[in-house]
Amino acid sequence: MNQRITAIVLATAVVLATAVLAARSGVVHLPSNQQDYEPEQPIAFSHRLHVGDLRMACLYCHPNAERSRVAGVPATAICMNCHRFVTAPLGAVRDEEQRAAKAGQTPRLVVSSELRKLFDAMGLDERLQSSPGTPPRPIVWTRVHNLPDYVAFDHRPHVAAGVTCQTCHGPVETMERVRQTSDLSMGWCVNCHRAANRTGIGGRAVRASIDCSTCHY
Amino acid sequence: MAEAMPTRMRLPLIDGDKSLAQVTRDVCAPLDRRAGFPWWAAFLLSFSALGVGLVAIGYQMVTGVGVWGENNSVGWAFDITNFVFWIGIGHAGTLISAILFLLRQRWRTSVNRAAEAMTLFAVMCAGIFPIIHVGRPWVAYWLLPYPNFRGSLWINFRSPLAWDAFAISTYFVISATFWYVGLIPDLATIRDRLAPGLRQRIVSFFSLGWDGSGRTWHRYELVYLLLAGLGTPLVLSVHTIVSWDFATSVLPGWHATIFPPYFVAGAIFSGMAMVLTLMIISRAVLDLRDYITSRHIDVMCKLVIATSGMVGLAYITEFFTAAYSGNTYEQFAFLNRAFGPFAWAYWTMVSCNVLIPQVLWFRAVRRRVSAVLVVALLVNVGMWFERFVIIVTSLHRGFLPASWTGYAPTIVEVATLVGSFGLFFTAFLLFCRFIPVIAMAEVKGAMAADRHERSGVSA
Amino acid sequence: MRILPPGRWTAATACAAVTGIAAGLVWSPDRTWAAMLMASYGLLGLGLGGLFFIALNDACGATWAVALRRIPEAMVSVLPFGAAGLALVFAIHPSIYPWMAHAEHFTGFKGFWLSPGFFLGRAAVYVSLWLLFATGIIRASRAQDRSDHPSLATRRTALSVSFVVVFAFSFWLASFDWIMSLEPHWYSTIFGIYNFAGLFTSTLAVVILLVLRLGASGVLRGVVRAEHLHDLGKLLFAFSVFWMYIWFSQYMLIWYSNLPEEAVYFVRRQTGWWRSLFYLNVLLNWAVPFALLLPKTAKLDRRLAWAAVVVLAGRVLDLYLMVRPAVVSGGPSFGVWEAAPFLLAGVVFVVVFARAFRRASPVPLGDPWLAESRSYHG
Amino acid sequence: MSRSLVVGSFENGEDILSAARAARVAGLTIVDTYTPYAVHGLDTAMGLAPSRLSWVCLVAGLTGAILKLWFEWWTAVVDWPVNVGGKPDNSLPAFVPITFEVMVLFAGLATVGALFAVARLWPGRRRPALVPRTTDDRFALVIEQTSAEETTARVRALFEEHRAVAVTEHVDEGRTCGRGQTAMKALNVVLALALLAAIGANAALDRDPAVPARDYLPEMAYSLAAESYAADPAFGSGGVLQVPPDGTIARGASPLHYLATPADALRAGLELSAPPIDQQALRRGATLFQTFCAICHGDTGVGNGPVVARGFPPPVSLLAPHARDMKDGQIFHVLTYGQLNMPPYASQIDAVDRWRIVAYVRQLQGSQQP
Repeated sequence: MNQRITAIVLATAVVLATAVLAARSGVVHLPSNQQDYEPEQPIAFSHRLHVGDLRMACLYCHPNAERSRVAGVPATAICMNCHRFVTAPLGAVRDEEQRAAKAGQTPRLVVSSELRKLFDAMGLDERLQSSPGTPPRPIVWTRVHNLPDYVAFDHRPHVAAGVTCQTCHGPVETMERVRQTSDLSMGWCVNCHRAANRTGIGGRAVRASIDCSTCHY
Repeated sequence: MAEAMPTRMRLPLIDGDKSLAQVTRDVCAPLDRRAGFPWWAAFLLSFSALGVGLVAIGYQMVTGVGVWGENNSVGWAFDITNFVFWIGIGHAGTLISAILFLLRQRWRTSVNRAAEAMTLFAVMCAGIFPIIHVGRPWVAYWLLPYPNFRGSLWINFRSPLAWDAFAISTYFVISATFWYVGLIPDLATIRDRLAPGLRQRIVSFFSLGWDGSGRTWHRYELVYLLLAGLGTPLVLSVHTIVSWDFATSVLPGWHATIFPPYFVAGAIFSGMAMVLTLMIISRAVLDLRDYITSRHIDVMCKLVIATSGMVGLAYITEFFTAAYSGNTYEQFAFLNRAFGPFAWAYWTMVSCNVLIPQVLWFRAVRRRVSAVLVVALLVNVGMWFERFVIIVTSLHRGFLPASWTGYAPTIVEVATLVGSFGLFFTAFLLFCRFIPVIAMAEVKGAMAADRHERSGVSA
Repeated sequence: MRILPPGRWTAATACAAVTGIAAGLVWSPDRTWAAMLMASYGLLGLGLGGLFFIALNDACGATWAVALRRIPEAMVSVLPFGAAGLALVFAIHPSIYPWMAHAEHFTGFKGFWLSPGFFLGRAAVYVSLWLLFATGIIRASRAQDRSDHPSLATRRTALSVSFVVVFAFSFWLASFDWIMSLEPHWYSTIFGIYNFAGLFTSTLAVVILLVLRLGASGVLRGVVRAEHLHDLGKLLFAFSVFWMYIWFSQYMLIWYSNLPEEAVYFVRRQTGWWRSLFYLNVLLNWAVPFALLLPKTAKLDRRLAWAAVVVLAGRVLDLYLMVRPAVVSGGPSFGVWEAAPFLLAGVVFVVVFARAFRRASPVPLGDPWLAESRSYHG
Repeated sequence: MSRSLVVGSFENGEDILSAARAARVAGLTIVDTYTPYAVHGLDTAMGLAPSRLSWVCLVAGLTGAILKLWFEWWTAVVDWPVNVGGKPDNSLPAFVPITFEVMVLFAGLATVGALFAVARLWPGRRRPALVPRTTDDRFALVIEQTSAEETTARVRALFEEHRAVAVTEHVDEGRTCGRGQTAMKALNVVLALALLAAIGANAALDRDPAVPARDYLPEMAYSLAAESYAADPAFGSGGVLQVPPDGTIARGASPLHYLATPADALRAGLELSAPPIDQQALRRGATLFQTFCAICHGDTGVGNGPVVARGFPPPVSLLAPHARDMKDGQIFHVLTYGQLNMPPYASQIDAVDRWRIVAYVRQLQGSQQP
């Protein structure tokens, strides 16, 4: 009798645990599948702000996507296109201006902590002046989308064919921190190629190869 | 008048007029007693050889396949030679257990268990080489189709290498099944003889509660027959597919339509030679001379000479057809075999496979066990060289003279081959210690039928 | 003993066949000669196959078929007739072989090998060897009826073993010479084995039909047991599969490598209507007999006879596919010109077999294994 | 249900064969026989019907072959057709070998599996032998006593007539008791293990998204070289991407000889002239304008881009007379070298594209009034 009760309890537990497991089966990742990878970056750069709110085009910062294999991380100089002037969130700047007006002083330069990192990398001092003693050094971003070396992926034909950035990189305009939304597996690539061959891209017929040597050579 | 003659003419299957209990006792004797010095000596020797092989494999796994002597032109050499050699050895087991069963050759009962075990061990040895040669053995399972992260990307079913993976794994599984099914009644016999203890429990586990029920025997015999019926085309298919690894190419010396039957004959030839080698040794060591009689050796010698003839005929056919073809590349490939840089390998092959076995035509030679042993060993050597010749001489002189090159095995390759022999003999020695080398139930049945026939009683 | 149909029917069929051939030689010599070649080669194959059947059993020490041995022995008598048919083709219509007509295209070893004198010389050697062994083996077998001296059995075994070796070499070369050289630029190393597979499967089919016929009509009643038929059926089944195996090995390798000089053989046999015949060949020689003979019981009932008949039809088709596309261009056709030589071969086989079978006792009475074969229970 | 059995032991196969035949003739019920080997003819003597296991073999073999053939066709023709050596997608001759192997595999394993199921053979199964030595050298014939009249004596007589060496009586109890409890215990162990496995799997699913997923022997997947933006491990200073030496000219670029000053901008206006632009190039110009310019200048060029709304210093309207009066070359200079608050765009937009933007700006200015 005892054994029977134990059996029933155990069986119920097994069923429950399995049900939970089944519900979460979507998060099972096979080895080498980096889907959902969302690493911390050296600067808390927000794509949501720049792309979502400010409606900047992806190619503004990643212009190489249409003329090179790799889209690349923008040079710090590109950041400085705007951040020569923009050193802190608008609210913080306004607060400082009000405070200065009240106190009858010239407003001080407000620099947010994240942008300070950018200026440091550029070798700029407190007053955003470069000095020979502090040469610029690269910001070591953590790469999110990284294909294995035996895959020869090229951004150019994809951008030229009109594939949107979001097709592979997901809704980056909504992300504070970039996350890999696709698994970037070979099957995922090939299924997209097949679908493109069937339906075309943006109403245009395309011929996306599914031969091995297209990507592996 | 003629009624009495068969009795005089047929030799008995088993010498010594054994009773059933005596058969059990004799066959189980090596299992009951402690291993003696010869066994331990042999075991240590083969185990060290296995160790050498494991070190070599470990070294090449860490370093990469570059430690082999292969090069761009000779991309297959020692490894595939060994692979085909071992697969060939592995053919005699199923030949004896399946084909001879269908042909109702009762003498098979004395040797089939050991021959089948030999098949399994040889296939294991064979598997080592292509699995290492794929470069990354830890992903060797990619050879099998399974839903995967790449598409699903399926294996290329048009590739002879995929055929190989299927053929060899199927062969191993079915041979193991066949062997195990044949073993169940004997395991039950051992179970009932052993005193309670760990060993008895293990044997009991694997004997599946066999009790010799007539109903079970009735089904069992049918299943055994069906397995033999499946095993026969299977054994042919395996070496056929191995031959297709070469013959589907367009390389002169590889692309020949005769390859399938030629390889199968060669495989049976080398397999019979290996069975002879092992049988001659184990009948002496395990004291089974009454079961593996000179009649058995005689019959196997005849099979050796028959298959030697087939292999010889295939050699001549290839040479003749190359001359007849009028294709200069074909002609060159064969002239290069016989007179090129690897002529020594070619003539070793011809001598060991075709010329020397001809001495078995003489009954006097077949009766001298030591002479038979020497011939069998030489056939093993010759058949190894056959694969070496086919693979290396065809590759080292390809269509493009600019890429002509040579080949010499490295120490790692030789050590791996030594290791495969170590594995084979280690496994076989363990088998001799723990499993009856002779199928007791089958021998008992065959003895009964033999006695029945020899007594001249008509059913 | 009713193994021969009434004489006048035989004579009438023979007359019709000869007339057909004669007319064919006038109206459509190419087709008729091609059919003559196939029919003679097929007939010779039955004789040779019968001899090989005996020799193989002797060499293996197999005893089960001893009681039936007089059937293949009598079949051997058709060997010279098949050879005569071939000789006729070689002598009167040698241009069926392109290398005879265009000898200048063939140089080197091929030119030497395929030169008319050497070719005819080789053919003479093969046939003489076969006839020599046939005479020896059959004479030794018949001698046993009169004497039970054990040396006779030993002699037969020695002859049989030697014949197996000789047969392997000579038939392989003969098939290259007589059939493969019809397309002298094409070559396939397995061709000899392929021809052997067809020869032996058809031989087994004929043996089965004769065993059934003679077993039922009384001559061998009580001698032929179910076990014999069962074993013959298994052999037919096995060799039909063997034929398929060899057929596939040749086809697959040539298909896979796709070398132009090899593939042309199958391209020629897979164009137009040839394609259906190409597949029918596999059906008749393998698929149908395989399906018919798969159940254990099938080897003991009418299905065995049907399988044998289908295999024989397959043999004719197989020969047709080997010879005809090489000799006559265009699509397949089968009419009087083709039927007549095969008909004649059939009549010759029946008459010669019947005469030979009557010449000795229907079972080899003196064979020491006869008792074992008769009581054989598998 | 219990039944009583009479068991006769024999010393050889012929005896049990004749005893079984006699028992059948006598109308006795043969429960089973136990023999050390398959006694030829005993199955017929026991009156056993032919086994149907050959059907299992046939059906399993056909199933395997058909499934495999379909699978090969489906993968090679439907799911992922790839050109391999010019072979047709549906390469039937090349599919034959594996189809055959799988047929044999299915048929063999299914037949043996069916044998084990039908004959109730499983690992660890234990059945006490009714008569010892039946796996060695004894042959046992088991007869059931169906009615009272069938006295043991009659069976004994039959056995002894056929040279039985021993005759014993047994009672078959049917199911052994206590087995249910053992089975339940075993089941519980299995269930507990399954539960552990399921919990373990659940725990294994939890993963920190900031940590890359573990890879399994990723040889050749990731470069050993340093990432592009990492500090340079070789030279110690700067990044992996080294700054090109002064005066380097990019491939395909034609250098401009201007300084980033208003004076040079005016000079550029005089010296440079726009290349001919077609409709397609103009469309491209529009796209580039949207990508690089509209962020400040706004979609129409009036200087109301999204960043301006966030407090960025607003640019001058492109429609202003000052801008309209600029020469093409001057606008090109501004795009290349920047002007006032506007940064240079030479690194983001190449020269050809900058001319296209110039053309598009001209079109904007033409289409709208200030």
